[in-house]
Amino acid sequence: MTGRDDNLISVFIDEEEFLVPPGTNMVEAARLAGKEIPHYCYHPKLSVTGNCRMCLMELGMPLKDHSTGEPIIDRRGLQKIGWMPRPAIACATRAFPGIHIKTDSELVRECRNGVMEFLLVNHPLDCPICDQAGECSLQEYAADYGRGYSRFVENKNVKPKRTRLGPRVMLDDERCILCSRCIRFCKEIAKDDVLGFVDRGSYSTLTCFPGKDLQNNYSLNTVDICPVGALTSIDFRFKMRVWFLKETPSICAESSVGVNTHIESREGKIYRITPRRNDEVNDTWIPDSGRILYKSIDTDERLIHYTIDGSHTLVDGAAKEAATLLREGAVAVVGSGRASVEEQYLLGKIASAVKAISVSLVSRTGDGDGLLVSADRNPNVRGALLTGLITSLPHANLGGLASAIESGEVRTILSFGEDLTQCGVEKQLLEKVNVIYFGSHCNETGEVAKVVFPTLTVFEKAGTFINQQFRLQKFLPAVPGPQGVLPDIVSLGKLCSILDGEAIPPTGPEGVWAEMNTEIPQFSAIDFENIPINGILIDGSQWEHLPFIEGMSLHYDPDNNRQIMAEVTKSK
Amino acid sequence: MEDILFYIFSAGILVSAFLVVASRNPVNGAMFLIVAFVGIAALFVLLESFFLAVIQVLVYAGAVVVLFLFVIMLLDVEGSEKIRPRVLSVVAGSLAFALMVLGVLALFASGLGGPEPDLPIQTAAALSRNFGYELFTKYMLAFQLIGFLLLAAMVGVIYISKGGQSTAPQSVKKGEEVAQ
Amino acid sequence: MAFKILERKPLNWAERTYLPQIITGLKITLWNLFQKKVTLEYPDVRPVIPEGYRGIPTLVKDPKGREKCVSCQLCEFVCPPKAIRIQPGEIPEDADYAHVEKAPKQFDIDMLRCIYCGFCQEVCPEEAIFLQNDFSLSGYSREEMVFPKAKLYEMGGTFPDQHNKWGKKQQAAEEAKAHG
Amino acid sequence: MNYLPVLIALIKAVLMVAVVVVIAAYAVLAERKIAGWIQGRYGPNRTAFPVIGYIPILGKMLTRLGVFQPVADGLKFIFKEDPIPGHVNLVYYFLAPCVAFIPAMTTMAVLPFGEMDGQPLVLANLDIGMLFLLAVSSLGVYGIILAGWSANSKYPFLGGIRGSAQMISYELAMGLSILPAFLWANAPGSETGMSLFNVVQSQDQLWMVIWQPLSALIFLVALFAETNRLPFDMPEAETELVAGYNTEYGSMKFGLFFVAEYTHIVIGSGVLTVLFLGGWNFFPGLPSPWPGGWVGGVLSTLWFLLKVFTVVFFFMWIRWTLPRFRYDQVMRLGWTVLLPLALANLVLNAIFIALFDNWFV
Repeated sequence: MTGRDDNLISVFIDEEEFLVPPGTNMVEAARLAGKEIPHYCYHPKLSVTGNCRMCLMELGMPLKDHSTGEPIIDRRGLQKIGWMPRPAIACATRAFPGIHIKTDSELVRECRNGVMEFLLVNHPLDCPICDQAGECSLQEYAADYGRGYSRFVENKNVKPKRTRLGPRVMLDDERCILCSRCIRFCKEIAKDDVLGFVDRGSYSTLTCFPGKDLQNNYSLNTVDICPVGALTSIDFRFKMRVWFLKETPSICAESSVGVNTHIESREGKIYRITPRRNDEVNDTWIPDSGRILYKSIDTDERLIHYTIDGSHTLVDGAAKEAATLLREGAVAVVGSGRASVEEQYLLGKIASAVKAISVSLVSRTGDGDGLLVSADRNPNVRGALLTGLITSLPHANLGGLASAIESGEVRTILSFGEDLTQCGVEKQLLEKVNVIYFGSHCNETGEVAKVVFPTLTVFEKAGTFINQQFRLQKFLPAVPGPQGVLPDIVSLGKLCSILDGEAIPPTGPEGVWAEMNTEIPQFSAIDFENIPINGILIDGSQWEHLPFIEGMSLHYDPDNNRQIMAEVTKSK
Repeated sequence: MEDILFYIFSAGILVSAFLVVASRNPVNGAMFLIVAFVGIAALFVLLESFFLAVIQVLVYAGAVVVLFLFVIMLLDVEGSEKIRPRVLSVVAGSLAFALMVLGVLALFASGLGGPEPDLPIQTAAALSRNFGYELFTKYMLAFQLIGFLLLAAMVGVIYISKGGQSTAPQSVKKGEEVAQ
Repeated sequence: MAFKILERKPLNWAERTYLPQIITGLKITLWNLFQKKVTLEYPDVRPVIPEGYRGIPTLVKDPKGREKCVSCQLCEFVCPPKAIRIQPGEIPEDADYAHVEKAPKQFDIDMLRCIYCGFCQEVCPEEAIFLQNDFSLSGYSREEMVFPKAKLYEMGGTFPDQHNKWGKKQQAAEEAKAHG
Repeated sequence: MNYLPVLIALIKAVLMVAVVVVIAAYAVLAERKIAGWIQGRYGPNRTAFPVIGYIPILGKMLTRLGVFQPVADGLKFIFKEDPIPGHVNLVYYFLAPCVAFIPAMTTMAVLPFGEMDGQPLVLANLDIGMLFLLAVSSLGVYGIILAGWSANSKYPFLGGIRGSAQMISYELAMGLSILPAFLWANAPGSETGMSLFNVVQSQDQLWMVIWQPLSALIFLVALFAETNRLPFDMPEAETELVAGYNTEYGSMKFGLFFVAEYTHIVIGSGVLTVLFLGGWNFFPGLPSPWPGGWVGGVLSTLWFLLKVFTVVFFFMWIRWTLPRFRYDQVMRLGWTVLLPLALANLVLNAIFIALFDNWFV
């Protein structure tokens, strides 16, 4: 065999040879080979317990003569395989050279049929009312390996149907198949060991330890990993069947971790947010706090009209008015760490076109939990650095701006999505100057603003964020924004083209990227369409001296990261 | 009474005949042609020549102009509207008109074209019988000549409409070659 | 595949005139002229609805008056013209049928969209939606033709429940409590 | 000048037009009823007239027969909205229905419908009546052509083109097919000429259809084509051309076309009856039993009408039996079958008469 990587070993899955890294879990090896080994308790990011017995397979290994150590050759001239007399579980088997497995033999099917039958003995026929229906492993494998009718004539076990494990998680005990994924998750990932089984046999029950609640910020991940409908989200419970939901890849804007998500929506309404697996960022997890961010988009506080002095207008009118104000000079620009890279770039272009006196960014900080919520709650501070909008890290307080207004140095303020009254600029002060406000929701800055541009939220527009690892990740629009509100790139682009005198403003991120390709060296080879789903690492070594406030989190170690950045630089 | 009717019909014929030539829209021309034909039929009625009148309507108004209309509709009307009188056709038309006037004058001069004495009043049935009898005996030669003239005209039309040269078998052959 | 070219039988002289065939046809139509008419004079006379007829879809209740629908939304999913709209809701824990947990908060069928395909009846795991005999609906506005839950239940009425699934479930739960 | 004869002629004309239009209207009803019965339906049976419809048995029966339907249809034609498409040639668009309607009505002037004391019951007993009839009815094609052309839309246009081609084609065969009949009617010494009345009188012993079946057949087929009835309804052809030449017409303008079509059928049936079915003569070989005076006139007229209605029924019967010909089939039938056949028929008859004349008489 040619081209064999020394690091890979060969395994034989259903008599076909595949190369996998040594020690690969056989469920994963089979997945790489395009074969599915059904499983309930196994989860790629959790420890292996092997208690569901669904992943049984036949295991064999090439035979050697015990005395001489010579391989035993059969009549065909191949090494003889010694098949184990009993099936083994795939999840607890690791790849070693020459391992043979059968994933679809008669014995294996019988085993799975048996396991399914036992699992279904006490499982209620709840599918019509079960939220898991449609994404339920039990449903799926019952279709593959179930017998279609029940031989169980006794009464099914009756267990409590509505147990609140915590503020966000509801347990339906009847449906639980005791896979223990949730227990392992709490113990190993969330480090909040509150779940466990009590009682024996058919009476085994999942429960919280006495006096404890499943209330950590990651509790809803147990709902995601539950293979059946035992754990359900109280928020999503009975809201919508999952087969109606359209999944749109997006990025969580909660913090600079940049958790990969799926926005699940139906007909323009978001019903839930689920994690999207990205082994470089968030594995398969997402904090509970990030799941509820979408709730703010459909409120009465949304700005839906382009206004000048409070009267409605169209985007072109607003852009013209804003350009007139900006051309008067003495402009201060307040950008946002929540804006996408494209918007920050366009904002930077506007700032340089009007020769802004100051460009600032508002920082948001909180406590990092060391997992998926970092201390920097702005998802895209590094984007602002890369696009050249700012050169130093942002501050929470815009005291400098306040004094500049007072001294009359600044006559016009362009705020992109930031409520200046929240960061040290009093409303009375703002009334002295012309404020141009881009924002998605009403606030005091919007109230005093002369020109208001309504903007879209991250769920409604396309764009990119750069997370703490300098990883460029893109998000796509999941739902349409309010009627008549154009994407932020369009309104910024229109303003920008008036100030620059350029004829055609960009209509989407692709247009901005075409420009950034030439303007920003780190972006030179990137095309918005082709940004990989797992993101792409950007060379951020230029800023590594800056005192970023993020600490350790799931895949991020500030010290380690500098080394990675150095490698990225070298490889370019 | 008859005189008044005669002048009315004559004026109608002249006006509509002029409009046949002057109309830019060929359909209008054809319609005025019908009016002219019907007017002529009316003149025949005034002369108590009912048979001719009816034949005039039946053949000319009922069949010939229908064919004209048929052709006009199949042609590109927009295109034909652009046709302007050419010098040749004007000259030829004037010549033909002059010839016709000359012929009529000659007829009158020779005395042959003068008013015939009134025919004895006969029943119309006998009239049409006489009409046929005369046509197929006394005027047989003229009748045959007109027939040949029409035949020649028809052959000429077929020749012109075929484009003068291309005949069907050749074009079939061409098609075969292309197919191969 | 072997195939055989069948020569069409040449027509004889009489057949080529088509007249015998025309006469045969005339005989048939004349015979039909005096046959009993098959038209049903609709609004006065109603057709007999056969077993398994697919009329308007309605929701039904079980003999105890419980709404059978648990809003699994399979009918909404399967409905080809997307005529069904369901908003699911939770049955409060202190309700009589709390063990069913889920019931439609809103259940609308747009009868103008419905194509009476019967998929909803076929797909329903709870046997809660049935197509009834009614086939003609009318209203004065589009909004009126979107039938809400109450109206669907009113039209559907009560159906016998052969499985009594939820009843058994409630019974089992009570027995389990008794065992304690 | 004495105006009285003019006035009487006018009253007669109006009366006849009214009668024929009513017959045409009921022909429409008959068409719908016959179509229904042949297809196993009832046909129109709902329209009730306020007072008459409530008479216990009679009213119900009349309603079931659809007797009031033509009234409703007529009212509908009058009161319906009359849309005029935006891009029609307005002059011809308005002219076409009139041009279709007037010749249809004019032809009836020379059609004798009865006999009283040896005198014809007819508006104008022309000696060349048959020629007049052919001449005027040949003008009817302009209605179709103009309607098709002025509508400025493809289906009417195709209908108009097809209709005109078809009518020209069959006019020849029609004209030739009636000549043998006149040849025989004009026995040596008789003064029949082209008079329709005389043709009927010459059939008092033997109907022409028995003596000249081929002529009768050709005439019948050509009549179907000339009236655009179903095996030949090229101009309308609703399965292919929407509604053919009158696609763009609505309301009373369409009504005029409609009435014209059925008037053509009625008049055409009358001509067929006069030429080949012995007019008001009783039965072949039997002397007409009509007494003298107006009683005889009425009876002969009724007998004539009975024959006409039978032919009209035959028209409808054929319509709901035969499918439509294809356009090229229509043309081929006209030019390569009917025309040579009619010519041969004429020539053979002429030779036969010549021989008969010279050698036996």
